[in-house]
Amino acid sequence: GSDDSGSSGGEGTSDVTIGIVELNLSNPFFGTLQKATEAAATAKGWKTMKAEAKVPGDSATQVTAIENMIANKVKAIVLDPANPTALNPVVKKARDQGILVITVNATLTPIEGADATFATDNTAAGKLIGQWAKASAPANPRIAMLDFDLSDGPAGGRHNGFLEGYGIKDGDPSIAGSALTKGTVETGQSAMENLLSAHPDINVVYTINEPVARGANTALKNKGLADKATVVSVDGACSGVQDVKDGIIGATAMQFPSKMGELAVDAIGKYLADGTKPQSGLNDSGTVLITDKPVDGLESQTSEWGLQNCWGEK
Amino acid sequence: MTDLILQARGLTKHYGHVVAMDNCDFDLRAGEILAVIGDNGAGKSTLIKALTGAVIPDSGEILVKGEPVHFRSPLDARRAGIETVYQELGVATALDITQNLYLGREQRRKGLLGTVFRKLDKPAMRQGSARQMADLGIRVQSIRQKVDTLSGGQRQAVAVARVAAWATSVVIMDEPTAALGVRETNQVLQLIERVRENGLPVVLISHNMPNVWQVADRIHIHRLGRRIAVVEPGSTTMEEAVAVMTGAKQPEALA
Amino acid sequence: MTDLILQARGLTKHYGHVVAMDNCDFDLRAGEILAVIGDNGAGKSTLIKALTGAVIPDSGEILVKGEPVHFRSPLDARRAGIETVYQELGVATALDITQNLYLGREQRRKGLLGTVFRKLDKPAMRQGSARQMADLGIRVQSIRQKVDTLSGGQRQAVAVARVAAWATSVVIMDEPTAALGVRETNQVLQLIERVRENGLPVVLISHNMPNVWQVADRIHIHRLGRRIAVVEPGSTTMEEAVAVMTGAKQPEALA
Amino acid sequence: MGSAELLGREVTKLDDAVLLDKEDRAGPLRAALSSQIAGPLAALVLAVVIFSATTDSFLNPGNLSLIAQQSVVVGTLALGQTLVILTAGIDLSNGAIMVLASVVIGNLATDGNVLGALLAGLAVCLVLGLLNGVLVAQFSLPPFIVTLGVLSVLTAAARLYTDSQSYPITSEFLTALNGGPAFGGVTITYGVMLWIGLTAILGYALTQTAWGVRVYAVGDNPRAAALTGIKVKRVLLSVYLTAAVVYAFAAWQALGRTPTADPSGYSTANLDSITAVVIGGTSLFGGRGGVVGTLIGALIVTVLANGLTQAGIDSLYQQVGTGILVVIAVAVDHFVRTRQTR
Amino acid sequence: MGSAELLGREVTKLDDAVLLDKEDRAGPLRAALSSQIAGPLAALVLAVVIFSATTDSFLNPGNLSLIAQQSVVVGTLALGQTLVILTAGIDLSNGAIMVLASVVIGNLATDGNVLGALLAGLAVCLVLGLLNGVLVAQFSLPPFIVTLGVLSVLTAAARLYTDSQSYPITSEFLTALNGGPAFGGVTITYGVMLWIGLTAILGYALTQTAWGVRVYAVGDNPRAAALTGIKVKRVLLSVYLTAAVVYAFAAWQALGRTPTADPSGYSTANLDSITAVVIGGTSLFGGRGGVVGTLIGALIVTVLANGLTQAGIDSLYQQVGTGILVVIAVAVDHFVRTRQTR
Ligand SMILES: Nc1ncnc2c1ncn2[C@@H]1O[C@H](COP(=O)(O)OP(=O)(O)OP(=O)(O)O)[C@@H](O)[C@H]1O
Ligand SMILES: Nc1ncnc2c1ncn2[C@@H]1O[C@H](COP(=O)(O)OP(=O)(O)OP(=O)(O)O)[C@@H](O)[C@H]1O
Ligand SMILES: [Mg+2]
Ligand SMILES: [Mg+2]
Repeated sequence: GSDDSGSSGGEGTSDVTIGIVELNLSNPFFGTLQKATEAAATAKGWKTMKAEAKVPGDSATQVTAIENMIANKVKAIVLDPANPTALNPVVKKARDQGILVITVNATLTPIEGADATFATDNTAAGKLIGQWAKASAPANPRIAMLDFDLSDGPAGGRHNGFLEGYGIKDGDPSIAGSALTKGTVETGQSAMENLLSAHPDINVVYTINEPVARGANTALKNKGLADKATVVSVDGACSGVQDVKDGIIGATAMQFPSKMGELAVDAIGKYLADGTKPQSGLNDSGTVLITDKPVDGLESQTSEWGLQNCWGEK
Repeated sequence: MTDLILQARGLTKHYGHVVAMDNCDFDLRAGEILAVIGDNGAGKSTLIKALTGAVIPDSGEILVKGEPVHFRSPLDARRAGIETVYQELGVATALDITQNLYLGREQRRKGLLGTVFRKLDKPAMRQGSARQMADLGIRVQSIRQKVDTLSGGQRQAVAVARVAAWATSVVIMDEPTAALGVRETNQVLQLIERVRENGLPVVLISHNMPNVWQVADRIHIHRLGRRIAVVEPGSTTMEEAVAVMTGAKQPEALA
Repeated sequence: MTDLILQARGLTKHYGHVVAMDNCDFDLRAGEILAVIGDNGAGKSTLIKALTGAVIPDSGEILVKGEPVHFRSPLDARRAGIETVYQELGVATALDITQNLYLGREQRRKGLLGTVFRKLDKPAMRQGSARQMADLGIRVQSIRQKVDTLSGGQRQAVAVARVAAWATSVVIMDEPTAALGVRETNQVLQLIERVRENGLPVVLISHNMPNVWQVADRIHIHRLGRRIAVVEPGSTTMEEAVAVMTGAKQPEALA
Repeated sequence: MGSAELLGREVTKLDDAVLLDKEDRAGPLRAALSSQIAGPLAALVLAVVIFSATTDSFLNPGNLSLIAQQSVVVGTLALGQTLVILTAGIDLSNGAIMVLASVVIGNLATDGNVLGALLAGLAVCLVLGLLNGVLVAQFSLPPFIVTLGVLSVLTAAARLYTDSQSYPITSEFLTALNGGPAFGGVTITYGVMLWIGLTAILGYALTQTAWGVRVYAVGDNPRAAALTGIKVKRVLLSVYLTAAVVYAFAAWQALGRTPTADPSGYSTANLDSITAVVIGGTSLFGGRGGVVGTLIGALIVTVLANGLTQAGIDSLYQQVGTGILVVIAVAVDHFVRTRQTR
Repeated sequence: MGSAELLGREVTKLDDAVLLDKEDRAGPLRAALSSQIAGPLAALVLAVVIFSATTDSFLNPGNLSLIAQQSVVVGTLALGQTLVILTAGIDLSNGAIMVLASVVIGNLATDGNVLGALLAGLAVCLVLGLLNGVLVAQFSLPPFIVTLGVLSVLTAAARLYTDSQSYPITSEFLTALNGGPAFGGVTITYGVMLWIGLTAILGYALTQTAWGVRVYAVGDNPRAAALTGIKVKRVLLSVYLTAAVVYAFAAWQALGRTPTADPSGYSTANLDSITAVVIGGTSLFGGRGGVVGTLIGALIVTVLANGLTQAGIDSLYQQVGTGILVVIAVAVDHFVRTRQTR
């Protein structure tokens, strides 16, 4: 809509700068989200200021980054909050100065703290793979939970969602054991190895994300148990979908980081052009179950479809 | 027996298979200057450390004025009135001369500043330490020099000055003049005599025989981890004592 | 002039506002034992450090056999054949006696083990160091003791033994006998004379005047950061020299 | 030969300085400047000059006051860290102690008794400081491992305590440190004042009291300190406890900065505080340094982050830039310091 | 008084030990055992005994071989870390160096030239080791800050290089270290053998060569070492370069363990490796310790994680347990060591 600012050199929005505040970029998910946002903004001829939390939960760095962006007079901020409440005051400060703040991926509490939110429902994602696992699990399930720091919002959501979808609670006897990973291949592998040493009968593995799933698979393979256990995960990165295709992962819940960023930038564009604020509250960017072994009553897509719609490097 | 201020009986200290003290005895009388002489590695410093709580002996007992004591740290000995210059000096090289001299006994300002705010009286301490260093005949270019910038002799003087400044009951000095010049050494010997005149006994470890014969009342000869003889400078010559100390002569030969 | 092995002209060193060397000269002749005497803090050690690359002087020049040199580190001096015992000893206390004695000059095994695998010849080095310590008359209970468990004298002996073992051109010793006993001190003095007999000049810093007069050929008197006189023990008495050294007498008075 | 002769007659060219040396004449401020903090200060000034020259937005009062505000939490932690490092220790648990204290405060404050909550937070810090102190002082265990172990325990404990939830802080009292007098767009927050005040108090304690001298002595050479009769263990314990009190203030600061008590926040604050201390010129080997340098060090770290953001550098390149600039900062410090002692 | 008299006649009760002291008689193995590594070994044995008693699955050959496999990456890093710490340094960048090397290898190996890729990884490590070494040795900057800066730069660099993606490793050669002879369910991987081999080589270099003596001398007291004519800077540089070579082996180990080159992996490997070194009895102040202790230290760290999982402890409580047990491990080490020197 606001294309008068393009190459035609109109002064209107050619020197627009927006801020992009992400979570720690060591996770490719957030990297993808940041890049999609930036690409969309650049396409509109805007400049960007970018910052990231150093580690999960690092809201202090985000607060500092937003303060710096306010000082630098950005027009809007796309924020992936590390904590639902810690950023409220600084976001308010930004909005008071007329800066449009849109949260992506996660939400503030209350959600009205931001002008709009484009996010993924991680609980729903967990629930999908929980239901799928329940439906395709063997008779006497032995579950391993490979978690990530549960104080992290998405991690907690996925964990709880999985249990809900599976129809059990924390402490259920069918859970053989749980271990904390750092969301990486290597920590996933070590955690799985240790659990397998104690419980060689594990046959369902919940993983916080696809790198952990890959590590878990290596551990299973090393023990010759890869065929006996079903691994489920969340993310929908291309490498993860490929793993679904290769049978390493049974099912994964795909999310759409690029979409969130693009939607956010569109909303900013509209606001800058004519002052229309986006619809406040949660705009779900969607979750899709990817599996090549669909189960009844659960909508899913194949890995073929997944490979066409996935994010990250193919 | 009350004239024995500091005694030790049967002190033993092993480090692994190294024997540093081997059933060692020690006696210090009131008001005397007792010299301790012995070969390098004979165990003199270990004895001093054991007497002052810096080393815990494996066995044996230590008595102060006839009462058994169990020093667990140098502070315990200091509380019993024993002041010591250790051979390794025990100075904090990152601190300056004044801070070292007053370490553990800092002076505070008069009045509120001192009692409530616990502010140090730096000018007074600086004056005091300049005076103490001067009393030892030691020239330093700034009383604020950190000890690790001092010359060997200046550094030793800091350790000696500290003890001189705080002595109350027994003074022990482990080779206090090793790094000192001629004049400064005489100054320290005079200091030792002054301390005795004030009624405090002094233990002086030294390898400098003329110095020892100059000031000592009695001489404790140490060899292979134990006391093998006690002699008096008046009745024994330096040569005889050195012969015993180095093992060239048996202690019995001394009469 | 080739008979001057080591010379310095106009050396100066300031530390902030502390003057450690003040336009200082120095001359060492071939085959002589040169003693350097001076008050504590006079700047003797600083001079030695400047001569051996351990301190970089602010100005002035150093000549070895008439050639100007610029030592940037002790290693440079060592390469020029100058071996030094520093007053602060320069021993690595976490290493044992043998490791210290051979530090920087380790012996390797014969054959493949030594050339390819670069394996140290520990037994040989251990024997060598036991012999060197013994030559100095120093008794240690185990040649494997770490230096920080040694007595003060033993530690000093390690530093002296090292130099004795490796001397090739000039030997410099900064108070090598300060912590040593009577017998051990004599042993070191004999060592110094042996070195001279082998044709190497020796610089000896000492506060022990009898020792100095016993072995020195010439005596460099240091005061307030500079050389104020050079005397010979034959023609000057200890008392005169000490008077000049402490400032009680003007150097001109010496004739 | 009495003192008169020494200080008078004998004292010629070389010695005009025993009592009234140059430092005295130049005044204590100048002395301090010239010695300890000149290095960090030079690095800070350099960083400010560079960012002022390369960006439009860096050098304005609002941004500068912002930098001070952004420094307070890690800056306050770094003050406690300085004490520990001066004793040749290291505290990897300080961030975790602060976080646990802040979630305890956040939890208890939900009942409305904010003062009680704040005191409970202080108690948490003291207990944990005592734990660190006893393990380090009494059992002579290496501080690195002790505090690493405590860090691990506390990180989990904070999550267990909060069930991994964070508490929004609504109490005005608890977030009071974020307020303060404003002049135009510039707010000097009470938190910044508190930080400077703590620096002054600790600086005073370290340089003007006997306790401070002992802290330096213990850090420099614990064996020598023990020989002079200093109670090394007690000094160590006092340091860990004092640091704990400072961490309690840091927890309060944190609640002001981000009005949320979050069990997963500030997980890199320990390393950040150590960085501030080291850039501030305090030696990790103990016995050398001070809190004023640390204050400057913390500002340097914030200036780098702020300046790189103002310059519009990409976040990954920011990380590259921070790494390089931190090394340059200590290099400047080192250069200035060795020039002085030459 | 010649040596004969000293070693012979004079040498009575106290001196029967100058050359043939007890250590000699007991043999070098026993000597080593009794001195350096007794502490860590006691802690390891204690941990193994406890977990064997409290869980069914811990003490079986398969699990024990697993523990060895799980230790190799951090264990290999810790060997390099030991060298650095022996010189009173610290290397916070070792994990990042390894990660960058492994992603470079992973990227280049996609072309199929695995040997070339491996050599490129080695080159990466050497360049970075050189960088650390020059900054520490030549510019005398504090290793903590230097390696923290390098860590920051490399973490970002690895992500920029890979675009935050990880590379699956398919080359059999690159993952070869994960293979090895199997006996029943027990595999002794080549990686474990390499780890032990590296420990042996470095142990030899540290204790049997002149270089090793100099490393200890420099770490103990660089000033004294310089006075004895040791080229302190060159020794430091050689240590950082040797460590870099070891990190390259760690990168290869990592590719074998998890056949994926992941730019965001191993982010705590630096602290883990330091923990292993310190638990292994090496002093952070330099000059004391050795690589055999480090090997045991790395095993202890793995045993704790493995055993706590076997015991079915909840993940957060595992973190609590690890913290406590790590402190207990150094306490045991400390206790055993002080008993010896008493
Ligand atoms: N911590 C220790 N470990 C092992 N051996 C030790 C330790 N401390 C001292 N020794 C040994 O004990 C013996 C006695 O040492 P001590 O320092 O008491 O000797 P000394 O008589 O003071 O010698 P000096 O005149 O050289 O100072 C020496 O052989 C020394 O090596
Ligand atoms: N790094 C330094 N910083 C400041 N002053 C120093 C430094 N090194 C030496 N000095 C000062 O320089 C002067 C000369 O010291 P030096 O060690 O050379 O004396 P010395 O003649 O060897 O004395 P001694 O006989 O006591 O060993 C002393 O006043 C000393 O305090
Ligand atoms: Mg002694
Ligand atoms: Mg000297």
